[in-house]
Amino acid sequence: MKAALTPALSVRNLHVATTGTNPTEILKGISFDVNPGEIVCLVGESGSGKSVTSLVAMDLLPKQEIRPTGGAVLLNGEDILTATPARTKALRGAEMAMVFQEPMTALNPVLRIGLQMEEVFLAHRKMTGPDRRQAVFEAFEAVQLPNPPRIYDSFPHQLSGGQRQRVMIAMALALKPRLLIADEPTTALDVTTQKQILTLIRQLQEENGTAVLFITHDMGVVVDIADRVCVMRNGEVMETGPVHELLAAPKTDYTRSLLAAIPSLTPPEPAGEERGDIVLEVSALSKEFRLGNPLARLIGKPDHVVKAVDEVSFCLRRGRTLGIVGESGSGKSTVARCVMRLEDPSSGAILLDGHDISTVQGGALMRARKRLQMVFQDPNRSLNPRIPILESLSEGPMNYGEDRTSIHARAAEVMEIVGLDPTGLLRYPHQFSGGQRQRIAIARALLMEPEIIVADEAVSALDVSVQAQVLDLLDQIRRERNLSMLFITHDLRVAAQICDEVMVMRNGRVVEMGPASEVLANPKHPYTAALIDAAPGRSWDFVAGQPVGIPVPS
Amino acid sequence: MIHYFVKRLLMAIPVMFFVAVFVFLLLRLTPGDPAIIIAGDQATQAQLETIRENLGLDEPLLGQFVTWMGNLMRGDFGVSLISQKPVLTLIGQRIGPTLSLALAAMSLTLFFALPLGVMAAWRHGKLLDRAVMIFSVLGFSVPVFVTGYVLISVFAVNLQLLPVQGYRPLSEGLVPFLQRIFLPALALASIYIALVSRMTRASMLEILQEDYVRTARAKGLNESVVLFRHALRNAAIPILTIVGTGFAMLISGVVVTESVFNIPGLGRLVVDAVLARDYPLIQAIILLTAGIYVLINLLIDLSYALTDPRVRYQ
Amino acid sequence: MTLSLRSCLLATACVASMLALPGFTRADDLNVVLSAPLRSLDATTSTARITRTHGFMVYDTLLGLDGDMKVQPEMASYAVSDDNLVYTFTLRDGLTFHDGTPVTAADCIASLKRWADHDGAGGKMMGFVKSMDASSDKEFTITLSAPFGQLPDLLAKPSPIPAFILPKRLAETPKGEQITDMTGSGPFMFVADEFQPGVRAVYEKFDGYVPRDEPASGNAGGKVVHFDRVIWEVMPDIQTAINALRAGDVDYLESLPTDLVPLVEMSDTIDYGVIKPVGSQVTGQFNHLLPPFDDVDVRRAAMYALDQEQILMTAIGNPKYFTLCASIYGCSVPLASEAGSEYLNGSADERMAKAKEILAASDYDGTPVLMLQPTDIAVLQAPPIVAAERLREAGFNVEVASMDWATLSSRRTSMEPVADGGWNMFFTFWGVEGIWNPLSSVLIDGTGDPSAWSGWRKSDEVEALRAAYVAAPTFEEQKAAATQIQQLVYDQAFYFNGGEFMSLSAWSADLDGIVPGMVNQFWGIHR
Amino acid sequence: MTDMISVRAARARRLLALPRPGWLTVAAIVVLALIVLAGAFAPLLAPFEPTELNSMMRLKPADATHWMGTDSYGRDLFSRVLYGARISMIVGFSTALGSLAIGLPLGLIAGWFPLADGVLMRIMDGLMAIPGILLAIAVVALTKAGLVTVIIAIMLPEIPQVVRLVRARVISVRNEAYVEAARLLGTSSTRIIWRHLLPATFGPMIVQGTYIYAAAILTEAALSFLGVGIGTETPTWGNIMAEGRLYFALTPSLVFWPAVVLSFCILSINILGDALRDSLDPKMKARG
Repeated sequence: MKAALTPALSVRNLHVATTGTNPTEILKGISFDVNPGEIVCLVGESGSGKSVTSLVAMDLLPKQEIRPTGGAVLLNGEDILTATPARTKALRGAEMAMVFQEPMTALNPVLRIGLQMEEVFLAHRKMTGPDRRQAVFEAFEAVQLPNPPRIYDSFPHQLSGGQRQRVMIAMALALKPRLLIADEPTTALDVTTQKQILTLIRQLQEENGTAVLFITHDMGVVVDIADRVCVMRNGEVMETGPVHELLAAPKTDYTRSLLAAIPSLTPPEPAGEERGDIVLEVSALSKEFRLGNPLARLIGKPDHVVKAVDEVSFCLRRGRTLGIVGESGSGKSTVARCVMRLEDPSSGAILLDGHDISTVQGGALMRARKRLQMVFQDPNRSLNPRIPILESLSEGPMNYGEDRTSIHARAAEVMEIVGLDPTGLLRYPHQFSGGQRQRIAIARALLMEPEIIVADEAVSALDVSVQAQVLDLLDQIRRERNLSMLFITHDLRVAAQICDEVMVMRNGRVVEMGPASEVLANPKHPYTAALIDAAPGRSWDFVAGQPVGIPVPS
Repeated sequence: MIHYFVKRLLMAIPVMFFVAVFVFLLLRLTPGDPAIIIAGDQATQAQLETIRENLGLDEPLLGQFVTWMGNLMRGDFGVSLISQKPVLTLIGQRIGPTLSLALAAMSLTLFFALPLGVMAAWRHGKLLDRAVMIFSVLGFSVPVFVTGYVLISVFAVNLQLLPVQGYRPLSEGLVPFLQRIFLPALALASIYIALVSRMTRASMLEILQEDYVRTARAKGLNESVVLFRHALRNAAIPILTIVGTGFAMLISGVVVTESVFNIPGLGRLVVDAVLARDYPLIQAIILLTAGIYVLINLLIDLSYALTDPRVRYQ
Repeated sequence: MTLSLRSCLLATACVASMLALPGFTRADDLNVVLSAPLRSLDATTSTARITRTHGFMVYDTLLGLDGDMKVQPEMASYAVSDDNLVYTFTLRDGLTFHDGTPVTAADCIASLKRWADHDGAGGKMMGFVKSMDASSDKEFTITLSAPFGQLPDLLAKPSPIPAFILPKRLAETPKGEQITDMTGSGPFMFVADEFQPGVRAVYEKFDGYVPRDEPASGNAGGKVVHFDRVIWEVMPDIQTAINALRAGDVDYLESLPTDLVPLVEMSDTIDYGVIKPVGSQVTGQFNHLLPPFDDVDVRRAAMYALDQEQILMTAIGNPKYFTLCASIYGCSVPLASEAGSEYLNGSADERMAKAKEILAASDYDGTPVLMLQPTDIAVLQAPPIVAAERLREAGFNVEVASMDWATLSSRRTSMEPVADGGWNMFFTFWGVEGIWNPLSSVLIDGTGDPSAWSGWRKSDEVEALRAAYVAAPTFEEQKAAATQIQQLVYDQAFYFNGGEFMSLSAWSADLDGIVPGMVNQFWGIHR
Repeated sequence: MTDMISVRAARARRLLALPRPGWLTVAAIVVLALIVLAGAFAPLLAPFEPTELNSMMRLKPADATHWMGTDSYGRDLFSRVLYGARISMIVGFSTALGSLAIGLPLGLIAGWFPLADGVLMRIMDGLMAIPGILLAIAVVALTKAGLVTVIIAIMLPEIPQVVRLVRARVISVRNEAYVEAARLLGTSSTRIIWRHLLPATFGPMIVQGTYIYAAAILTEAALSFLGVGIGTETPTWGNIMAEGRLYFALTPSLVFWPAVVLSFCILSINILGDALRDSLDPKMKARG
């Protein structure tokens, strides 16, 4: 036992509850340690209490709303919960530091990077101006930021997301704290950037011997970075253990189900080569955006033309699923929105059963829309919060003249199809969970009896276990009703599971297209290969419960 | 910048044209007769006819409008019907006190409202927050003239600390100027403090939820640095906006305040002009205040660039 | 447009901030707060009291009325021929205009012509004038076609438009056009540069003015000026004005509401009193053209219902400062009489009973009476309200329409039906100096002429008596005519005479020598 | 995705705990209710007719008969203040309702139809550029002083504010996924406006309505002060104060009482508006 070693962070039976007359417990007595030189991953789905844990450790809880009610949080043996605000303020930034999820919003947009960086030194060290500047440059170099003086003079919006996250890491590690808390630091980044940042954190942690508490929902990231794992659920620690032990032999059902829900990167064998008719053909579709907001005109800048979609062509056959994958800004969502005519394409044709719908209006558009339905990314926003879901569901059929009784009957039917209780029809969206709402959104699309469903990141906002269920539902519906599906996602694992064909996009152009099994297994294009390579947790086979490459024992 | 400025000025033209047409029609289609004011109320019909003819008030409306617009284009705002002085001269005499009063009120407002709003947001939900908010809503709830009377009777009549009325231009010395501008500015600011501190609080509350505020705190910064360096600058845009749109409110306060404190400013000029049906004068003042409003809002839009670098470079 | 607007804005802002108004109060300045803003300067066209006051500052008149309302020589002395047809005026020595040119007979003739163009009584006088001729620079004659005994009174009268003398070049300004050049020969010079319409007017002592030797009395006598400058200000809030007077910011308050007398009574440093020897008559005007007041019985019923004391008590408050009397010419003037007092005597209740009785007997069918009420003239706010209450009690159907004075003044000229912007009744007040004889009072104009003053009364008898008054050679005969007119005015219910109230002024106790007059006068007064 | 959501949700729960509004809100509601009741039942509560003159009883101090004293016409101040509540409530309510009723459709049109937006908003900019009080003074002074005129005059400058608010709300909701979803379901523009946009504007409109309500009462008082308000025969708080200001130094109660009642009224409306805003603020609403 390493009994002599004081943990950098030791959480002991921590209880946290909301304030107010009717307090609810958010953390129900959790305990774990983070030792120096160790990366501990705190894994859990939304509502598990993992972020609250990190805020307690930093003494950053909004105390009017949430406050610790028991236990201890020891930083190098010193209890943060009982320390004075002045003391925790002195510790923050110096002894414990934090990197947040959103690099876009975690830096102050109106202050120069240099100043924000210098503040760390100003707050905790007595240094002269030039020394401080020098220290900032060194910190930037340590996180491999190019041209530190330029970064120093920049404002946050002038840096890329990855650069900003590097600045955040530089800021956190500037004073060589004993503990670094990283709260989903790569969730908002594209996979390729994510991989770089993970590597950087690992590297710096090894150099400085820092203890890292790494919070994530992504098992893939856990595989890539953790020494030990701590699985949380509903404010409780389910189990703790070294990463490979825990992944290979999870002790609790919850962990097991969590692991089972992770889609495999390897697509299943293609289910037959049944080539149905082409229901949707898109040819040479382009969409240009003119970025000319008044603020840009403020500095006399001419309108900036962005080609979001550039000459994209593809076919969708009956009963098949075409996946469009790509990183943010690749134009994949714009393709979907153009197909749905939520955006008007700049050029190109969209043939629905041979009829071009790229410019139709009025009745023709209305007829086309009935055959095409969409499932949006965020189920919280795609349902009108002010009306009962029955109203949302029947809106479409009513528009096409169906009478109420028949709609109600069908709505109840469809509710059952998507796995919801028809009695819930009179409830409001906020009375459902995120996964349920996505099912309702799917039900709404189904009621229109479309031929094609366009799913735009339809599972990205969902927790991994829910995600798996919704994917199954979509796939099942597609098969049963012989629907075609256009499935837009950034997640290669999801694409691998649901798509028959995959189209990889980058900067508005198609880089590679083909059957999923081929594209994902043997990428021809280097970009596709890089994407696959960057997918987190590639080294672990979640299905087999062992590292990739070890032959499956028969 | 220049390009944007010019573009915005061009956009203001239809706005100002609408104002011009609106005001012109409002004045001409409503009853009232400047000739009576000139002739006095003991004048007979015959005396009035003579004067009306002389003022050109018997011409058709469209003709009057075209003449007026034509003159406006040449920068000629016309001559007051009543005093026969050029309208611009009259406004020139009166705009100084009004601007001084408005600026003084605005300075007092910012001096009180920003710290109050920041403190209230910082202590959100606590006693201090409640106190600041009640205090500011109270300022909003008492009519300006009542505030004015109370201030006069306390500070000027009873304590005799300050003059009871009047205005002295800054050119006659800072002390007399400040002595006389302070109470009216305070009375006027009382509404405005309420408005700006509420907006500051609301904007700060929102900003304090931002991730970068948490980042700043995570760096171990002092709360004052967090509030004023990190939060307030980001909260500035809504505050600036309310300062701009509040201009209209400032004018309405000015009209009443000027009466109570006997300040010879635009507010009284316009009330007098309306009561006297001095058409060219009313038209000019309303056009002018509308112009100032448009201009202030333009300046505020431009000032966004100073508070937010994204605006400057994007 | 926007650009020019902006440049104007900037320019005016700069000018305003640089413009150093020499506003410091000096010991030899007299700071006066007037009750109405001075905006219109042309005292030869305007009947506004404030403009008239301004006129007496910058202009002088040929003749003046002394404190006893006797005609006295002012700029000139006059002689009448035996046949009462030729008046000879001789200008006194030392009269010069502010621009340095001497006052000549030609200036006077031109001025009288302009005056007669604009003043009602003056116009009437011109009907008798055959010619006006200058016999020398100092002397001119007015030749009449028939005797017109009122001539000296008219030239001396202070209301509604006094016969001011101005330079010929200005006096020849076309009729109706306003004069903006304030050159006169009065004891004060107007400082045009410092004039802020509605706010401030500044007068400098005219060093070239040679006062008469007699002591000042009324608007006659020696106008000796003791201040270098007289500064008029307007304070929109009377409270502020009294505060300013108490604080010593100003020296003289033209008008002090009687209700506020207790405020200045407490102070040792402030005196107050009645400066204007005659008061003002509150008048309720009926519109004789429209029902219900086109019926004399209905008008008479209304007259019985209305009550002088209630109206004045509410509007003025203190009985010390108002007088109840029947005289339509003012309570204390030579022509005052008790004719028609039967309409006013008796208790309010008795008269109310009478009013109800007459109204019931009349053809009144419940037609609503539209009463106009001004909201911005303090004294006139109350009478319509009080009157409306009384009329309702008597059985009238009354609607009160509130409006600002400008609107009211405009509306009262409308002869249209009520629905088209007409009216039935409104209240105003008249300085007694404007109505003290049948010739000048437009309230008793019985011509029914559309150009007559609002109300459009029609009575040939009254008109005949007015002509008789003008032609009457002796005061006794004049008074007899005036008394008969008064009785007829009541019998026909021309208008309601609401009684007379006095105006109070307040001033710093260190001031002395204030000359009572029909307008506030700033000669004689000294510290 | 992160459990910051649970933090936010906790905050939302706390703020949405409507069953326990602060004591301040309760006090505000009580004060407002009292004023509304006083206005509504003024004829029953008032010891005197508000217009009953008595030239012998002018400017009397408070006593057992006249609880707040009498004004310069000898009218009972207490009765007038009671009746004043009635007029002020009518002015506030009609102005708020009127400006919302006019501003709402215009805002919906501007927000939904880009073509109409340009013209409409320029007009609104123009209307907004004219300082409200100048517009109100002009409208009242130039037409006919009366309740309806005053309400219109006060309402006019409020309309652009409502239009802007509704338009901003429509534009933000217009791009919500649920509105796009409705378009995909073949819902027509009018129906989208009616079903999805209109209800989304109600919250902010109610809040704005309370502020207009308060502002209208204040503006009415200011107009009366300047002598261009509702006819003086009608007792409004503004009229009472405007008439009483002459006697402020001698009989301050003429200004004091209406001012106190008015201030309490405005204070309560504002507090209520703030409470409504906090509970209707979409940011405060639970999303998860």
